[in-house]
Amino acid sequence: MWEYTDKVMEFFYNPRNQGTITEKKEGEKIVTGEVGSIACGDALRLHLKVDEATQIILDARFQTFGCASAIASSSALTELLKGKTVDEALKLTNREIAEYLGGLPEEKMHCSVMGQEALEAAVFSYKGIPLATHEEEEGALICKCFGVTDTKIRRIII
Amino acid sequence: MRDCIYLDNNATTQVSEEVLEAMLPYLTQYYGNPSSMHSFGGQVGKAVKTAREQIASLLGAEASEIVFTSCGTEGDNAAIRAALAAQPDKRHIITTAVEHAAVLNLCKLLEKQGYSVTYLSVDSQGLIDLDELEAAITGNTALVSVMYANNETGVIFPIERIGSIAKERGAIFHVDAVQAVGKVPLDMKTSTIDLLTLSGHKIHAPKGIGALYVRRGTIFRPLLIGGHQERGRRAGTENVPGIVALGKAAELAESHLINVGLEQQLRDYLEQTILAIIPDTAVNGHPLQRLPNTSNIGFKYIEGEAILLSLDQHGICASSGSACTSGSLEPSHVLRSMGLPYSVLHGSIRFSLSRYTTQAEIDRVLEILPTIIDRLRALSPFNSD
Amino acid sequence: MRDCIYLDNNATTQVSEEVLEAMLPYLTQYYGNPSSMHSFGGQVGKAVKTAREQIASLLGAEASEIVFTSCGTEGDNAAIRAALAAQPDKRHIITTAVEHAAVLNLCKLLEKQGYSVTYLSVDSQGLIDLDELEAAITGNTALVSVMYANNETGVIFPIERIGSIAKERGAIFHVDAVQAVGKVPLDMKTSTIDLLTLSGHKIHAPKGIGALYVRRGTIFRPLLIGGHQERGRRAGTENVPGIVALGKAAELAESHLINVGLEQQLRDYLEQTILAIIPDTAVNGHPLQRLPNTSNIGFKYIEGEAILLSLDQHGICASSGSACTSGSLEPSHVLRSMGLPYSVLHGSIRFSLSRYTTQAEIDRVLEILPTIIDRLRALSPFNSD
Ligand SMILES: Cc1ncc(COP(=O)(O)O)c(C=O)c1O
Ligand SMILES: Cc1ncc(COP(=O)(O)O)c(C=O)c1O
Ligand code: FES
Ligand code: FES
Repeated sequence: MWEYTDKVMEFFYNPRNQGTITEKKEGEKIVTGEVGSIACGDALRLHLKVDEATQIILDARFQTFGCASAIASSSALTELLKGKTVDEALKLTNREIAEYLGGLPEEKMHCSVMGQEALEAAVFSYKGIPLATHEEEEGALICKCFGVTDTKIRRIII
Repeated sequence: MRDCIYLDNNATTQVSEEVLEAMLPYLTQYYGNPSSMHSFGGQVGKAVKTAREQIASLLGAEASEIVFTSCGTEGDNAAIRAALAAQPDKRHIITTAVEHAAVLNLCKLLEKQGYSVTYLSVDSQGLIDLDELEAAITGNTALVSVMYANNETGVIFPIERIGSIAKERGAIFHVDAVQAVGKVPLDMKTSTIDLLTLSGHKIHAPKGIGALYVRRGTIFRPLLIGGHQERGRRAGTENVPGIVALGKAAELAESHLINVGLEQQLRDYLEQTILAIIPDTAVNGHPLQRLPNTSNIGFKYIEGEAILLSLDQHGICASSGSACTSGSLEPSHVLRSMGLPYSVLHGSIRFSLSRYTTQAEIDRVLEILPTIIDRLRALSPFNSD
Repeated sequence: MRDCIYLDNNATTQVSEEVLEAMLPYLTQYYGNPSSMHSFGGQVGKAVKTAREQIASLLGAEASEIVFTSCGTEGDNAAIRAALAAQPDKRHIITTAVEHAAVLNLCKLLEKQGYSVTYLSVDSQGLIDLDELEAAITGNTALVSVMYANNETGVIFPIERIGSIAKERGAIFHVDAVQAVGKVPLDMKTSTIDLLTLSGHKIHAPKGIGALYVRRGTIFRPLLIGGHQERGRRAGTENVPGIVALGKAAELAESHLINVGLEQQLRDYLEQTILAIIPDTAVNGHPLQRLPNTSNIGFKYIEGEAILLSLDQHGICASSGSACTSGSLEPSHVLRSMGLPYSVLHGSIRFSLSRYTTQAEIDRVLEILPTIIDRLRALSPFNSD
């Protein structure tokens, strides 16, 4: 059995910011970033509401199909994002997500990577930048779940 | 530890009170070595003999055909290695794609060592096709190793028909009956089985003891080499308390066989109610050709670990896949072999009952489960609406 | 069963009360599978972790270097097979002529399978000659497997000097320490040992559990193939009660080490008195380089089994040779290797004490033994007078 921290379990049992964002005011933009698929057993859809004037993330919500740490990581990510500008958000690493939760088991670090990837997708979509597909990454696919390559994992975790 | 509703009996079972009582004297005053040359050890030897007879009785075998092992995995490994060692010229093995890791991973290793292995496929209900077996078996087939019942789905294979085909072609027939023993009646006297594995902790004996049935006349080479214990078929000082416990557990299992119908009624009630009150659910595995205590249910659009931890929060123990692969992140090889859609593959949970499971416990599960599934589905991006 | 004076602790030991107490909860309420995905199993996993640390502490090792097994024989078999599998090109093994059957019989089998094996000889005191080892070892030597202390005589081999020679030539060094653990201090941190076997039932844990020390960095191939338990080094559901018991036994053994001197005093008292009051007796094995609890004494002109049964009649348990060969009629291979005369070979008895042996028990043995020996000698045609 995995050794999850109490905070992981708390965020799994009582996740913050689940769901979608539908309401927005003038000058606000709603974007979505998505990674994973039902085939691989993990998927995350991240919704952001951004104030176009200040670039500040006003609201962040998630929908996750995945294990307990994937759900907790997604929820933690949304907490971390609120109040940041999109550029500040881009600097967020999966390690910070894991740390926010008091750590994740080594084998479950990739669950937090998924959060970082969804964030990247959402921000790129906000900026209108096309997202490089995972298949173009160098290195062998080690986690078929959401297209993380080993070079990418090394970059992300270390 | 708080009390728990334990529906993970295919992973391991509680030691029954009678079993503990039977073994305790051998953990205290009767600690002699049964191989010793004094009456203190000799008395212990008699207890081992009784246990051997109790197990033989459950299997419809003779006491001399029972070899004690330390677990099901050792039994499977010993049986397969012995069958191959007995026929060094034959280099082909037939097994199925849904065996337990103790058989499957050994077969994969043997492939690297020059054996060719046929893994019989299963259909969407978890059943094999006997024609595929007929087509695969040759005079070069040393061993057919097939599980009696699957640990994840409970699906039961047509053992005697498989055995007849194996025997016709002169192959040794090994059956991993770890999940079947105590749940279905077995009779080695009228069976085609040459070697049969069982494990104590699946039938209310403690962990650390198992047995292998070796049909009289089968050439047998021991896996563990050393002293002359078990008539040269398994070296190492006998686990006397474990052996006595296994004997008692076998006796209890035998007398419980007539009540297995009650366990099945409870299983059916759990299963039918879940299917009725929770949408997008389905049973994995053949609905009838199945162990009476096992229910493997797919909950679409959500992930198994999340369900398990939520159940755990309410003191309910169940599992996804087998315990020894639950550390891995891969979906179950059994469900994958059945070709189940991904939406089901990742969200399947095994409930496995025992004779100690009560109606009240099942009712409590049925009360809690819908809320859990609802909550997780609400989190899921694949939720249909 | 009547009470017995148990001087057969090298065969097996009583489970100490603290050990039984520690394991009982895992035979009752904590029955979960440590690999399971629920907290019920998870709590059990923590107990396994603690036990691993307790054993590591006794050996001066790291917890990750401990692999649980079902007995000493499994440990020996697993270690030897793993060492050979790690170096498939090397085909030579060095061991001694006085190893336990778990090593000796496996080596004999390996000889049939194309390995060449050197069995180092021992002198009349049971000691090996390091020059013989130096002469035998080559770059083709995969494994040096030597017991720490002999189970029949208690003779201790110069393990670190043997290990240095093994390491110099790049051989893996395995030590069967089944009899040494708990009786002599061990420290893997400063040792040359790569693989070390221990068995629970020799240190007041129950039968059915053992452990193997695997030095970090040693390539290891499991003997039992299957699930991912023990980090892939030993498949099979963990024997949790046994593991917890072994952990506790290791803890107790560690704290007992400073009192081993008392056990030795009692042994010396027994031995010296026998030599003083019974004529034609001698100690087998080096008088000093020996386990503190073991005394192997030759009684000339009479036969061991007759002595044992007479002792048994008075409720005294001892043994001749090792328990697992006592079913055979051959005189001990250990004493034969030492070149003892036939008159001694057949009439040798091993007394092996434990920390639970009392002065009163030894006194009682000393009271009874002379009469027994006298009576049997009076029956013997070889009696000198
Ligand atoms: C030196 C030695 N090695 C190995 C063993 C085998 O241990 P087990 O009986 O636990 O298999 C024994 C005891 O029987 C022994 O004394
Ligand atoms: C079908 C089957 N075979 C073998 C085993 C292995 O038994 P054990 O865990 O006792 O080694 C198990 C259980 O884990 C099983 O379910
Ligand atoms: S997201 Fe957690 S295991 Fe895949
Ligand atoms: S006379 Fe009985 S064993 Fe030899």
